[in-house]
Amino acid sequence: MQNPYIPYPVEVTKIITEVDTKDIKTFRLKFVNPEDEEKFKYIPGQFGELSIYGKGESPIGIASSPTQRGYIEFTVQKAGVVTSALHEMEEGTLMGVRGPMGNSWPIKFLEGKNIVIVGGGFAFTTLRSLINYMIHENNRKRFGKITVIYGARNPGLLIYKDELIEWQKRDDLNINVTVDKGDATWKGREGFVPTVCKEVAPSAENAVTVICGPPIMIRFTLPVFFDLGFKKENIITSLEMRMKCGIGKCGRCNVGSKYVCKDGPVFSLAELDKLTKEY
Amino acid sequence: MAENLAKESWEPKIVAIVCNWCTYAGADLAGISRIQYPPNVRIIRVPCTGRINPFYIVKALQGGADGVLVSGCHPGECHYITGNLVARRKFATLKRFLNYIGLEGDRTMFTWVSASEGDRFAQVIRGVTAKVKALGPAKKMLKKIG
Amino acid sequence: MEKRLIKKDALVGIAKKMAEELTVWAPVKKEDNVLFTPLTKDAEPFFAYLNSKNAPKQVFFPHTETLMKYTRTPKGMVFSAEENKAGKTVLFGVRPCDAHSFVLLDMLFDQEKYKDQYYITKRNNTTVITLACAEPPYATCFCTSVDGEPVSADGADIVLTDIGSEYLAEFITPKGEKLAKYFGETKADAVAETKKKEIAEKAKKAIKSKIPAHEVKPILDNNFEHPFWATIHGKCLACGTCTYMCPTCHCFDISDEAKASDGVRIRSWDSCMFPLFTKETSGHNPRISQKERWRQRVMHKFKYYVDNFNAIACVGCGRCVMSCPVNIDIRKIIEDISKL
Amino acid sequence: MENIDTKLREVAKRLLLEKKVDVIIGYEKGTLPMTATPCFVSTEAEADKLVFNDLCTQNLAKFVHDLITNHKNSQKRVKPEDRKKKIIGVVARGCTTRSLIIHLQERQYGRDEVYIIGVPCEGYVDRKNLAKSLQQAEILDGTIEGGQLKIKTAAGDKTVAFKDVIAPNCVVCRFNNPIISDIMIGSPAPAMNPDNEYSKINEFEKKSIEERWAYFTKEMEKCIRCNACRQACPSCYCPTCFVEQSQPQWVGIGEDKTDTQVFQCMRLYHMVGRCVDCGSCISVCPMGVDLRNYLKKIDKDCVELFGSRAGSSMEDMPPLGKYSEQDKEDFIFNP
Repeated sequence: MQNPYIPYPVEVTKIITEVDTKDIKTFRLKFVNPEDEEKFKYIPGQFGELSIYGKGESPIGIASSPTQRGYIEFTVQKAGVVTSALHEMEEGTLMGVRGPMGNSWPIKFLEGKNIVIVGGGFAFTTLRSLINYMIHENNRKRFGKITVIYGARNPGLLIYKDELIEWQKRDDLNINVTVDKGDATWKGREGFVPTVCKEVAPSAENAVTVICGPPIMIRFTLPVFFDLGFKKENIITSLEMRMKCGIGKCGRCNVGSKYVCKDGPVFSLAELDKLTKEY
Repeated sequence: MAENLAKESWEPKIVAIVCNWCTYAGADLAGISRIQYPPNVRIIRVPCTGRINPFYIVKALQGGADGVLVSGCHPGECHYITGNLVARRKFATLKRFLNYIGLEGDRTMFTWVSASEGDRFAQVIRGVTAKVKALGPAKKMLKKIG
Repeated sequence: MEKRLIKKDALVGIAKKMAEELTVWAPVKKEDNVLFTPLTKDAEPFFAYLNSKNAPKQVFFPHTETLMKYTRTPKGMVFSAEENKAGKTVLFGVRPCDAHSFVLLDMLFDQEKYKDQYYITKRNNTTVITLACAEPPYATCFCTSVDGEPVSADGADIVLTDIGSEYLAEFITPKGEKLAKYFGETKADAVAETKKKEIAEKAKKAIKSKIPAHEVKPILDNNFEHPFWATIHGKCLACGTCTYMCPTCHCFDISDEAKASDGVRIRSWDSCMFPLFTKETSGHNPRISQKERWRQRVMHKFKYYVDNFNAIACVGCGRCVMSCPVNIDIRKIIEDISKL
Repeated sequence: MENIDTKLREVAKRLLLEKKVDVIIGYEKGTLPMTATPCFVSTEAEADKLVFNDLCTQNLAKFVHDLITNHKNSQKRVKPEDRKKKIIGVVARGCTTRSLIIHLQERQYGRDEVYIIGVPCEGYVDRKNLAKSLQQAEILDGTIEGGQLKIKTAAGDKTVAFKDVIAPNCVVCRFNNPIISDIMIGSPAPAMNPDNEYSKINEFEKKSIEERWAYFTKEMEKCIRCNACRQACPSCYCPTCFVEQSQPQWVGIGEDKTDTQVFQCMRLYHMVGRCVDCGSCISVCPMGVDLRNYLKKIDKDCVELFGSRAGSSMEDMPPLGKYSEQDKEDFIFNP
């Protein structure tokens, strides 16, 4: 049986600098042993522990979709010891990845429903995974209308810019990209995410909201969706906590009796209400 | 036999933490004047001996240094007026303390070398290298990994 | 079940005999402390002890353990999994409370989905020999309040009970029976068994310290925000003594250590009492003060573990009570909670 | 020791009533027999639990620093004009006042933020010493009267003389009466006997270097890195200890013996000119590591080299924060 503490060896095959400030990069990783890709079978919303030998591990949400074969992607902001080391890496370097961990976006639950995706800033990564999964030709008809509302502080901080353009060309996706404050070249929408949500006003009829972003954004966006008639069971979000083992043993990421790494990170608001407010 | 050979070919690693204004310049002068001295030192330049956290010294010993040399401006000649005078108190207590816990006193050395003393710098390095060589490899606080 | 009688002074000899062939952890007197240590030629097992200072959990879950090794190559680091080698080991003379702790730790480390190989391998290779408490060692012992008993076979492969003139050795599991050859040939009779039962009953009654451990669960369920939590932690030093001494505390940290071209990934004990335990890179800390950390410690033992595994994560050994430098007494805390 | 509990409680009540202090840090009876433990008193009713006797071990200055720091942090987001001052009362014996002096000299808080209730001290019972003299038998009950500890243990009743179980740091204490105080309770305690305070250190210095190293490694091997010594020490108040820094990581967090040695070595060295020999770190150590052998050496060096005793007066600033041109430099290497 696979030892859950041992990472799969991977090679960094591509590094994309996502934002103008250069502190968010996407890393494309290829499994050194092709059979590991089968073992690392994931669902959007799950995360992996990126492992840099000599530095440590860091839990990061998986940004690619399982429909993208041959590699996995992680979008990482430079912050601590591991992520800083990661940002200094070059293409071709060997590192490790452990996972996939956690539950995932509730795909079965989302099927047959209209989906509203709300993302803010850098937290858009696992939502991107979900979007790419849903719009894949094999999957698209399993889901209803898809509305995406994505905001960043300024145009330079939007991630996955090329993909956003591609998505906008599609007619089976309603994409709303907004920035808090535009610049000279910005032709798109301006305004905070909650305001844009109010303008877009997706119907609560047979709909589920998947929301992920900074706490302040979530706090102001939730009332909008409550007003639109969304029930707590139909608002789904993802939590963050300090983690080490990722498999519910090391004992630090629990919220009440639930471990964010094992029982989470994805919870519906209804579930969160039952947990203690310690996150 | 093989052990003896290994012992003879052993060369100590010495970390020299020196101040920018005096000893580092002194080392430079020794170089420019082509004065020979043993190649066992790895020099780390700091702004002033007053900037040296005693931790650097202990950490060097843990990390595999056989000896640590600290050198700065002569008292009264500090670029920052009193940096080395304050540092002197730290070194006096540290040296006594390390000796007390059982680390050989000759593994941690403190001295002053001015910018004009290229000669003295080479002499210090010779002296320190000889002393550390006499003590043999440092094993006491050496961290092994794996 | 095989049962034998052994002479009282034979115990040290048995442990030493085993130590010739196996790794034997036993209580050893070291200066003022009695510690569980692997027996060597010059270490004398000390069975006249009350309880060991350190919890024997370290046999399965050591303070520091290598998870894997790695080396540098031109393309970066490559790792090699640390071999999980654990030879045949005997844990000789643990108290029933500590043996009970192994059952609790099993629930966490040996789950269906994620198995902790490091723990499990050592656990499987170790035979646990319990030395039952014919007389409760301390006035602070409260095992009977947390599903334990001073004479109990919980978590043990062999149970030794002092029945006055001799020890009664009961071989509980097949793993224990394999070691029967070390225990002489004298079969135990019914008299010995009756005697043991009497002693067990007496010992159980002798445990005077009681806490309402089961009663507090419904109270903890509903009082996460109770002002009571602000009253315990004032004098807490935020040291990790209670958690490091605790036989059931199992939180750990994973870190890398590298030097030149080699490195290791280790896991080492961590403690929910340490401020950095939950501090995130962003600086946000969900458990911002000692108040939240104490709540976590109490909740984890008396609520979360019950929720997840239907067992209280406390064995009543009293180590935290006796070791706390500022005398924060978990017995009193539970008592107070029950009155909320 | 005279019983000053009644007087202490009276004073505490008055101070709280007159709002001269917001909280008083003192000692109360512990839940285990023959123990006293720190407590916080903020109402008059609570003042009745205050005690001060030979069982009070911890240096309370640690809590003064903690409370003031926490309070200041909580005031950070308050408008300057709305900020409240909190005055901490503390029951302080000699060594506690020394620690308070160190805090004040290191500008951790103002003199007006702490109200010192001075108490005389004749030393406290060393729990580990006591346990040893009772052959580790568990203490079930006991009293202290006239220099005798009458103790009921699991192995029968025993009487132990206080002078036999007094903490070694108390025996040689020079400052058993408060150095600074706002109010004194009780009459000054008779002087202890500091004449031979360094005799053990002198002996240890005479040992060979290998013997000294062997002792150091043996003691440090006991350490389980629970950090109790650091946490109990009033002089250890860095917001982030070097042990916890991750960029760079100074000390490994595992049980590697050199990491423990480096940790202890640097923590002990950090006490140069700052250790008041209160014995808190030693009393809290669950494994009984002999830290005093090293802390006393540091103290001795400070006296020898700089003529300074940590926290012995408000005027004598910490020795490593200043210098003298006449400082000895016989340790300087001259080839």
